Amino acid sequence: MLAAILSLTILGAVLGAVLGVANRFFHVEGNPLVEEIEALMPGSNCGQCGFPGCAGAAAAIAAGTASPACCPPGGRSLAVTIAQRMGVSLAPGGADDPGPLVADIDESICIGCTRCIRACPTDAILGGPKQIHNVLRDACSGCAQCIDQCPTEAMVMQPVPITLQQWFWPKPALQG
Amino acid sequence: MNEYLLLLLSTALINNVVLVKFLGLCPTMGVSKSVDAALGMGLATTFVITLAAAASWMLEHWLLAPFELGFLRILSFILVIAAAVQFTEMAIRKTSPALYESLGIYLPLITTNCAVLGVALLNVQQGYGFLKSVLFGFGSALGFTIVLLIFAGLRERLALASVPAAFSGAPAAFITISLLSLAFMGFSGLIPA
Amino acid sequence: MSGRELFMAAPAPHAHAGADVGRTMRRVQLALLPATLFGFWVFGWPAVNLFVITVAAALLTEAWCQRLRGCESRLWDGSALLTGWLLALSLPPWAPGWIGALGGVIAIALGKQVYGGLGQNLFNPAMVARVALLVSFPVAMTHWVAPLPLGSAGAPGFVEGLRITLGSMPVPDAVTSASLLGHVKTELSRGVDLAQALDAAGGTLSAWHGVRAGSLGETGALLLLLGGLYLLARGVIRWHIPVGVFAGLALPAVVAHALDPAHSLSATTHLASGAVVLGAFFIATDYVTSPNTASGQLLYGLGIGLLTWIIRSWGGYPEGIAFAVLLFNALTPVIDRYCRPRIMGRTRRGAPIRATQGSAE
Amino acid sequence: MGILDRFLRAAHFSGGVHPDDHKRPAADAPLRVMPPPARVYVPLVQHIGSPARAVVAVGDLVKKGQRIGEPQGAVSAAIHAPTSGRVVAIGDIVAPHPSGLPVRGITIASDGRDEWCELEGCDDPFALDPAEIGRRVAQAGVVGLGGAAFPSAVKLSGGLGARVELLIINASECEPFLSCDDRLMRDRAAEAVDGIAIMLHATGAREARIGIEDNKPEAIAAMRVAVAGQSRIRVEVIPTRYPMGSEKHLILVLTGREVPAEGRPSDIGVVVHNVGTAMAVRNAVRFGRPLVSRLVTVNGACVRQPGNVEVPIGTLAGEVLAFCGGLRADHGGPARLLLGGPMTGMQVPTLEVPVIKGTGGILVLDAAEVGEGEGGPCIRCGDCMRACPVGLLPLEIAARVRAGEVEKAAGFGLVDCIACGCCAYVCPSRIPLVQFFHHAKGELAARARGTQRNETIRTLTRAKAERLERDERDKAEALARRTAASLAAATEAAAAVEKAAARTNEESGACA
Repeated sequence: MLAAILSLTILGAVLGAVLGVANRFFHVEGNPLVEEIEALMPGSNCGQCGFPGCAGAAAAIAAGTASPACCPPGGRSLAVTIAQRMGVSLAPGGADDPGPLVADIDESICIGCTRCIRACPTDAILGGPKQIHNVLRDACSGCAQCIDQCPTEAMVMQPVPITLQQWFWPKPALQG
Repeated sequence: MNEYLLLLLSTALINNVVLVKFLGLCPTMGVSKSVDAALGMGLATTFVITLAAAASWMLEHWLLAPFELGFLRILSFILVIAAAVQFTEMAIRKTSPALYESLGIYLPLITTNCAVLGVALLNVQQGYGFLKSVLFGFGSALGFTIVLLIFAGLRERLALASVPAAFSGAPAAFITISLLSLAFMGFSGLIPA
Repeated sequence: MSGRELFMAAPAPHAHAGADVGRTMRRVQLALLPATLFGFWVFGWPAVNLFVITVAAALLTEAWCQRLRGCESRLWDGSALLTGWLLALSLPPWAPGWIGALGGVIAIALGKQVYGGLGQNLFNPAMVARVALLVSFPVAMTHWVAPLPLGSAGAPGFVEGLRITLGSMPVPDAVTSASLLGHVKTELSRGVDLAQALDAAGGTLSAWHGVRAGSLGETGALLLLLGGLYLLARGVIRWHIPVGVFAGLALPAVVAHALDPAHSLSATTHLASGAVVLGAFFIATDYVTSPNTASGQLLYGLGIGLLTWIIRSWGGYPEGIAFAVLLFNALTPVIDRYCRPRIMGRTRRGAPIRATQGSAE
Repeated sequence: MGILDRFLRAAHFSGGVHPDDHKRPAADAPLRVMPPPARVYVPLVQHIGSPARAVVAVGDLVKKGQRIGEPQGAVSAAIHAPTSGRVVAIGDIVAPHPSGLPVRGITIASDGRDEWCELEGCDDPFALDPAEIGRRVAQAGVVGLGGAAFPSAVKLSGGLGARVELLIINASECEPFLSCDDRLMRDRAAEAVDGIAIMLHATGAREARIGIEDNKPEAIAAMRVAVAGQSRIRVEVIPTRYPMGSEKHLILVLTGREVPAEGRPSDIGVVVHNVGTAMAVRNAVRFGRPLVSRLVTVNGACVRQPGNVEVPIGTLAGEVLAFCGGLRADHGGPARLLLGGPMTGMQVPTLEVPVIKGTGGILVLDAAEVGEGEGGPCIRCGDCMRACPVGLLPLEIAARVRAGEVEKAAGFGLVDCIACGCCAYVCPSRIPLVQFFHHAKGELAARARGTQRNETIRTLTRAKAERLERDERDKAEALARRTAASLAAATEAAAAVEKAAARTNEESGACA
């Protein structure tokens, strides 16, 4: 009995010591994944994902509680990049995926109040007081923070129109 | 020399740990979705099995047998295996974070890979010497890695096939591994037991 | 003649060479026909019955599975017919009908349709069925009969043949024979020398003209060779796999026979016996389950040949080509992974080649 | 140059296919010149690179050859009026493209006079500086006429920054049905060779080789006669095999050297121009004539009078077909309308699309020529792999694209695919392999754009956040300054008050 207790204790102690030393040797600082993912996010903290800011979303994605595709402004390309980095597979985008949305201004009802300009985190809206505003499509992150600001509902989110240079063949219908 | 070679061949192919003895099926099904991950898992398991085979031999012959502690065998073997797995896990996390992530939960679960404990216990049962024990462990692990690799290759192709909904995923994988097992039966009788 | 939506959108190319899957299947079947008819002649009515039952089972299973899946029927593309056909050729000619029927079901259901049908399977369906039958029913699957050509004395008539196939009449003992490989294996395991064993068999087992015991379609090796050459000439198959199989089997056999003629068969005997020719030209070359590249195919063929020789020489089974094919089917994805063609402008490893500025030529 | 030599050359690239060429009788019909139609529709982008900017307004009168579109950016091309008349619209027209999407273009109503504007010619191009030739070619809006429509001036005058040793003239015309280069060489061999000589001078290459497939004996004969006096220009007969006209394959066959992947021919000192381009360069340099028309092969079983036609740029395909006698209704009617050849050409949704600089053919094929048939699943026969002239595994790439694994497909060499169509041409299951590859390439490009966009947005967000922070800080500082100042003032004031009070007290005390 004593031999059994003693031997197991010694065994445990020796192995524990070895692992302790190994832990010193192979120590890994923090979780680099969260920082890496956060660096990929748009950083506009728009909150469309339901997390408090991009940092929160990055932490949730790294922890596996949020999908890599949870960021609407980042769109498919961001989702794919993150999924690749994490080594997980992404649910294929459905046919109803309209692609990224960007803000658009109905010029006939814009009153030039500049509220949207102040709300825009990327300075994607041009225009001055009492002038009709305009959205720079390339700079719009699609965060939709301007939509609620507009007093006349002139702001709408719309899919980016496909141009000739960007068009490509759809995937052939499944066979077999 | 010939004897050792035959032992290696026999454990790796003819008495394959996965397809003939049906040990270690959990990681075989779990980590066979990509060839790269399968290779990583195979190498990690090879390391653990070989180490565990050596350590368990020492434990058996220097501790358990002299003090007649045979009843502690499983307990102490698991202890050694768990320590080896912990060590491997730390090492992989440090050296290859990508592999660490792709292996996920299956890395710590090498501890519960019955092939590892099975090999250690079979060594005792067969009464192998030290060198043979290590070789038996290594051969088994080699067999495990080979099957994992082949199976991962097959599953990568399976992922591209239009498998009927009722069979997609695990069912098709199980049928595939059973057919693979059928193919391995061709090795039977190669070396008289 | 104007207006939109006149022409359906389709990507280039807007031309086609005209090849189709059905044509390939028909050519393979044509190549198999002489050897099959020869098998019918050598083994008589029971063989015909077995063939019909096996092929019918394969076709019915295919139709049933396609119906279950609710996809459009591709029953007549010839692939299920070919699978059943190849399976029938690999069975003992007087095997009971239920063996053929079960084999047909296993081949199509487990070997093919589980994976999604044509082109999706990982293993050769006919060989899956053959190995499954061999492992499950070793007695029935190694019950060989001596050749009793149609019309010869003692050959069963149509009714007798039907009764043999349906199992209501036992196969007469006098007819029972052994295949050459099985005979050699038994004798060697009893410690009998090879020369004696072959002498005792009296040469009838290894007759080159194919009137010998063996499975339904394998005995007419010369006719199979002819069919294989036709497939090569037609471009249906390429030479790499058959040559690989023959070389992989013959080379070690030559060496072993030179070292120990008393216990190892000569290369010619190896090549002419069993299902090597059938396997090399018609089974190992199955597109779906073999590697694509020339180097991969050669490797795959060599592996099958070598493994067949190993199993025949030392294994528990007298014939190993079915196991070897299945095993290398499993290795095909791995082979494909490492044997890839070189991409133009790149090295074999995939890096762009270095530009060498200078005069042309 | 014996048979053995030819055989060795053919062995240089593996793969490729031998489709029925269907070139005759269209190639043998005499060249016709089409008069300008009532209206031309000239897209502002007919080339690889940035679109041109319109420099005319609606209502302007233009002469033939007058510049109406200014190139923008380093890789772009000028656009000229194909005939004289009045600009009636500047806006969207249907692009000659399978998507049927609109493209910005200029519509000109012809005045029927077809008057040239004033042109700046040159009697001795060989006295010109190569850079000047490049400038004139750019002025004339010349682009590669083989189909890709890359601005020629960029390739001509060392724009790629590498020394050119060898000029290869691509006259292989490997696409079935097309014969415009063949016809050009038969009818205008001397002019084409003059153009080649000018190009040779401009590029500074030592020699030029004209690669012609051996199925065009008349063109070979005509070109041999035309180059007779030229020591530095050679006609090379090459075997007929598709895709011989692919730049990299032609170079391989003519020089035995491979262009590095992801690289350009200039990396190995070679530049390739189409023979039609040589003609356009001659016109541009000798006569100052911009590229306002081109030879177009009108062919296919459904065309009444197949042949080659010189067509003003901007003419609608339907009008060209009408000029060739219209369409036949037999053969089961037209199955496909193509711009370009059947292997790489584009199917367009309507006849109302304009001919542009890169349009080498207008084909109306019937069902038999298209070879329509029923498709099926991949049986892994490997025919596509053997047909691929680049050494790819089309079946593996397509399987991965089908499963949505575009990155893995890229790992199989998707970027090296030249979209020649050989794989789909031989596929017994008729899998639309090329469409899979186009889709995957588009998807990858879209993702790259998305990543770039995300990066831009991230930078902008950070910039604005920083600006706001700075504003905030500035404001706070200003406030602090103001407070400090007012505080000081207040203290001073308080001190003064106190002093005053003290004084008062003193005074009062003194009084007391």
